Amino acid sequence: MVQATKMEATRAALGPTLIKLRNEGLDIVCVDADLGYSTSAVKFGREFPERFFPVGVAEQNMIGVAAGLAATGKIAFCSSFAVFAPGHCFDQLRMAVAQPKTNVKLVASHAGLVTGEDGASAQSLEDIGLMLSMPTFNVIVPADSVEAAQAIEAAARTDGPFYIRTMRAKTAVVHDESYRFQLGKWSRLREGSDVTLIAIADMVKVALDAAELLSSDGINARVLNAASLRPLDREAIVAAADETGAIVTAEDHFVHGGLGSLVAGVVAEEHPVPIEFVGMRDRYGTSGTSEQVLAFFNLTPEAVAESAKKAIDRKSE
Amino acid sequence: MVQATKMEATRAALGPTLIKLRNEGLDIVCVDADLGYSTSAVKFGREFPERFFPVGVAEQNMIGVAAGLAATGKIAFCSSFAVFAPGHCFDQLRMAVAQPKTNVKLVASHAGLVTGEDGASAQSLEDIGLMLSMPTFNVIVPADSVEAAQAIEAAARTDGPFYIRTMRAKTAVVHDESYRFQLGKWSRLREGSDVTLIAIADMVKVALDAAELLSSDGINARVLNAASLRPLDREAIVAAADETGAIVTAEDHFVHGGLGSLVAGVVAEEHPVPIEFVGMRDRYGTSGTSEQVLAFFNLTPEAVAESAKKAIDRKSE
Amino acid sequence: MVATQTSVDELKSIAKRVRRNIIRMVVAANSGHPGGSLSAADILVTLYFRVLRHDPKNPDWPDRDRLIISKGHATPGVYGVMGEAGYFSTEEFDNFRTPNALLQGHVVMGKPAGVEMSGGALGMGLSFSLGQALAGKLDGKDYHVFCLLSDGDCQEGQTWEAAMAAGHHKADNVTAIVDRNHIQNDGYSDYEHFPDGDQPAKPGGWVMADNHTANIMNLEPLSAKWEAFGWNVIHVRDGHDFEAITAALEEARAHTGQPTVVICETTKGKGVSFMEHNPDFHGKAPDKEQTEQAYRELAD
Amino acid sequence: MVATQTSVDELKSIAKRVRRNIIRMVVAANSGHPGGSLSAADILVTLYFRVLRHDPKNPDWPDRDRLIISKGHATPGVYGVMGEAGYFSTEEFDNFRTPNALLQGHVVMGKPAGVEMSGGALGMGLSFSLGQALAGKLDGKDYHVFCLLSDGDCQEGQTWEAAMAAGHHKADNVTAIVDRNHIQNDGYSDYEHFPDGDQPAKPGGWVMADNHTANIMNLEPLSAKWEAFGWNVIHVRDGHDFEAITAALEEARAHTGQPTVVICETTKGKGVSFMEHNPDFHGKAPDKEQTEQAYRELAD
Ligand SMILES: Cc1ncc(C[n+]2csc(CCOP(=O)(O)OP(=O)(O)O)c2C)c(N)n1
Ligand SMILES: Cc1ncc(C[n+]2csc(CCOP(=O)(O)OP(=O)(O)O)c2C)c(N)n1
Ligand SMILES: [Mg+2]
Ligand SMILES: [Mg+2]
Repeated sequence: MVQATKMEATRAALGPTLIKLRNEGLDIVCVDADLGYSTSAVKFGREFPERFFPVGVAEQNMIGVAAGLAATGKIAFCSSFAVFAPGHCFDQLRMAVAQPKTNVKLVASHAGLVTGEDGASAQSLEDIGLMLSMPTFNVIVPADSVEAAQAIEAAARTDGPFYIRTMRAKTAVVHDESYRFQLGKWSRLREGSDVTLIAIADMVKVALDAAELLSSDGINARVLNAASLRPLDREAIVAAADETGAIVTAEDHFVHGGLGSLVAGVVAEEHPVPIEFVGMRDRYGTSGTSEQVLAFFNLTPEAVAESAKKAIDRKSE
Repeated sequence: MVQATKMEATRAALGPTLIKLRNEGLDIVCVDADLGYSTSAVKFGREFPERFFPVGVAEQNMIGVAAGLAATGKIAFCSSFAVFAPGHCFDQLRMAVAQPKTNVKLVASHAGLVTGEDGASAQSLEDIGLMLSMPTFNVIVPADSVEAAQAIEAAARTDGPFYIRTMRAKTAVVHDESYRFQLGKWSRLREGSDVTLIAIADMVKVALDAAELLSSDGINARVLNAASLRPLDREAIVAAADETGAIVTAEDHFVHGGLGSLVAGVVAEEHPVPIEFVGMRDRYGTSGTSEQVLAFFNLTPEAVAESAKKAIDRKSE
Repeated sequence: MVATQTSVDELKSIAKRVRRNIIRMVVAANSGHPGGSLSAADILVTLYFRVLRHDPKNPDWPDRDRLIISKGHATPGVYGVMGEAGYFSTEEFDNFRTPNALLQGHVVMGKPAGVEMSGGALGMGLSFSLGQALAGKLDGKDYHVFCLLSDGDCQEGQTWEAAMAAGHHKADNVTAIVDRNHIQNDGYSDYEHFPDGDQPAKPGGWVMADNHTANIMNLEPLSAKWEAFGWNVIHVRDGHDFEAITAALEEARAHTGQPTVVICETTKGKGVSFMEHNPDFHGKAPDKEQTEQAYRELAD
Repeated sequence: MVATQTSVDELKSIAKRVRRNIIRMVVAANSGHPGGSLSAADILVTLYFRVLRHDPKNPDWPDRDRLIISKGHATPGVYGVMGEAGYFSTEEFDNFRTPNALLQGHVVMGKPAGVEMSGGALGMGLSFSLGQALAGKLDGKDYHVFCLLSDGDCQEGQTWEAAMAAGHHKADNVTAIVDRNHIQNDGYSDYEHFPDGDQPAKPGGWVMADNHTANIMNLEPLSAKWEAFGWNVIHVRDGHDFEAITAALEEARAHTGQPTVVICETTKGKGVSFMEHNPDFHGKAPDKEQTEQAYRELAD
């Protein structure tokens, strides 16, 4: 297994980053629907009370209020759990943010199965699909806390709607401090020519571990961190198809509508090659610790490695 | 162009079909959020007032009330425009219907660009993606009024969550009365071996017209009506890839998350071939008559035929 | 630019023009929403020609009052008055609801300039208005935010989320205006249009012989609802009386410590006899003969 | 099976066991929501051991009363009492929140049998309850539907959509019960826990030094809100007083012509001193030492 120096929750990047950016003079405001304690947004509220607006447990209103604030020229952040925003306020995001392109940044935490013990209702496996269905939204899924802070800063400094998906559980820090997040550019965390593993969020570390497993079988796997889902790094996908001829996608999310669909779409249009999809499909989650749940649903290095071998075998098709 | 004998709006099938089924003894109830006049659901309400529950303009409540009714053993129908249900009540569909698999049937009309004059806000281009993100939902997109009535009946007679997407505009009747809708089975409306055109809803007629255009260029296009998106007809997709080697998907919906993503996913897993996607991508709709808007966004027989030629050219890749 | 003190006679003649604009647009497009446009016309005319601090030549003026149209389908009314106020060339009326036209079917933020929010989905306007109001307080600006709501808007839960939050934040720079015409898409909101004898035993609404629904969702006691959510309530018994509307809106602007709602009792389809109180014209254009009659009734 | 006339002494001892069950579950899972489970425990005990017409051996009995848990995170409380009532083996407590366990983190319909609705997202219970109530009327059944709501539930717009519709449909076979503990995820709902001097000038909530938010979203006047939405309101000043809860729920069941809401003033974390009024224990398990103390305080 790749040794991670640090474990940190990506959700913890929100409050401190907003404080830093406000201190640098950005006109940031923050709307909160009773989850700011969990998303770390309240830290911003403590520093800048006049810029922090609690609205109670009311996600629809949260988005509308944020859009109204943004329409006056402010950079309006809001946060919730990924299962409630977009899920509980989809139409508000569509009408008040996506269509008019208001400057709203939704940072949703507690995404994916790794949310853990609360179980199926709390495990968002569809938020990426919902957000990608709004074509004007930038959609970013940071792999670790380093990237999360940079993505939040990029969102604040770039005009227009942003969705940033963070995690509750501590996850491995896979980038060092020299890493620079770029919109529309995927980082290549490992070179390889036999197959490409494309992963997001907590599955990036899983993919890196899978690549280690594969290398002991003499297989060289390229590993891409697909943090920027919109704008998409089409070139990285085409290069993966051209240069490695087989692809595995890995996501803590439903395959349909998520990373898997994105990659499949580009590959079908540009260079058809076999793809194996690791992710959730026909069912919802279950309770358990992050580790238990990922193992339960086979989102493991072993499963990714197995899929890679299958994809490689299928090259001759 | 293929001559259509009749033009009929698929939305008009709802009320009469529910009346018929209730008269046959099915324990149907209907919840309405102030669009039953437009979806034709009020016809059922006129016949069976005690089984019709208006809740005002409140889609979230509509879904919750329907789920509660269903939990007592009833077959609970509700209807709205596709842009409001699922859009305005996604979390309610997920929690009160999809996760517990309550016997709720959502029939959403006014889907797609063909909704027309009301413009971008009213043109649902994401509802299929939202509904497919709930794995326990059956998702049906009837191509014409004949199929719509049969799909509604199948939904009523099959336990579990159903989404049926209908249209405001009158669309060509492409099936004759002998047609029998089957869950998970796509109808093959035209034989062909050079390329397969897979289409839904109003785009089925467009695909048939495209096939006519292609045939005058000596190209034989197979045409599939992909009405049953879940359960999916994987076999039909694999056969298309195997036997025709090139595919075009056509939908009045965003490609990502919709029919395009579904087909691309199966093809990538089973038999990679070139696919061209006709549908909406990076922007929302605009006002206009159905015809104007489809032409404006290039959802036309000519565009589908063009894409088919491109896909065929790419077979050699 | 501060709103002018337009006389009632002038307002009346502007409102007539606006109503003709409404007919012109829905006829040109052969679609659109005349009923709720006509019911709101006099409110809109009062706002644009008496109450709003605005400048049609400088629609992005940061100190302008905001008007948020929550009932975003009422575009013929909104464009009809904005055109009269000089926001765009009235020739645009004839391109209403065509591809990429300036005047889209439902309101679109900034298109034409001066439209503050995109709409078409009910229930969203008050949240957006609250955001603008909170920004105004934060920025130390004295603009006021008005939000036009319909019956249906008041049935959406989001409106009550926003109402609760506006009360909680003591957003006294927001005024909600309810165009209370008691008719919506499926038919009649409540018993307003029915003699007592017509009320059947079944509570909660029923479908009539003409397929319209009666008693869809009663909002009464509407004043008590807003009060319980922390709002100052002003009830305007005739939502077509310019002086009454003006007085209520000025009082609303002046009220401090809590937001104000102005509930205007209106007539759906107001000014065109066959559209008045008629759910059929919620979202339908008149035919040729009806159009001629409408223009006759709306002549100066 | 009709609910038994359990004595107050018995109820007290059951409630103690339920509270110990709550601690047992959150400790076993090292996660979960003790605060809102403890605040609702006495309401739940009263329901299951006095008020509800139910049969733990026949959980699908069509004529049973329904209890819908809208605050679906309060599973330790719900399972804690259902286990005592005999719906499942209490050994299941130790598998709380593990993969595929019978006792999932948030309520899941039918798992264990007797749980009526899936939850975890606030604001959804009352709509579902209304659906069950309308079905009961249609089927000529006399069961009653109870719905347990939290502070947060009352902030979600959907609850007000459902409240409006229940009033409109005169669904007198629904009773909403509000577990009004004035504490939610981020901190304190309102000024309830603050001496006057602590109220700063800024309205609408602020974050305190410990990162908890004060005055998140005041629901008062809560009774007036429900009344304005067409409900009969009963206020229970001590939501831990079994006789008061019983009386209110029986009155609610008997009330005709409109639905009833029973607003129970409760203490979040009730029964475990360091959890009482403490937002930290909304969604966190106690550590080892705290656990021992909790068990000491909850001993018979
Ligand atoms: C969220 C949402 N649901 C449904 C609709 C469809 N719809 C358009 S107008 C309307 C009702 C119109 O009645 P009302 O709200 O009273 O407006 P007015 O009478 O002022 O025109 C409905 C239900 C919508 N626009 N938004
Ligand atoms: C729709 C929705 N938004 C956010 C949450 C996250 N959440 C879980 S519990 C809670 C607040 C809990 O406070 P309250 O509702 O008062 O419950 P109680 O005090 O009775 O435990 C929140 C915001 C949720 N469960 N559902
Ligand atoms: Mg109305
Ligand atoms: Mg509480």
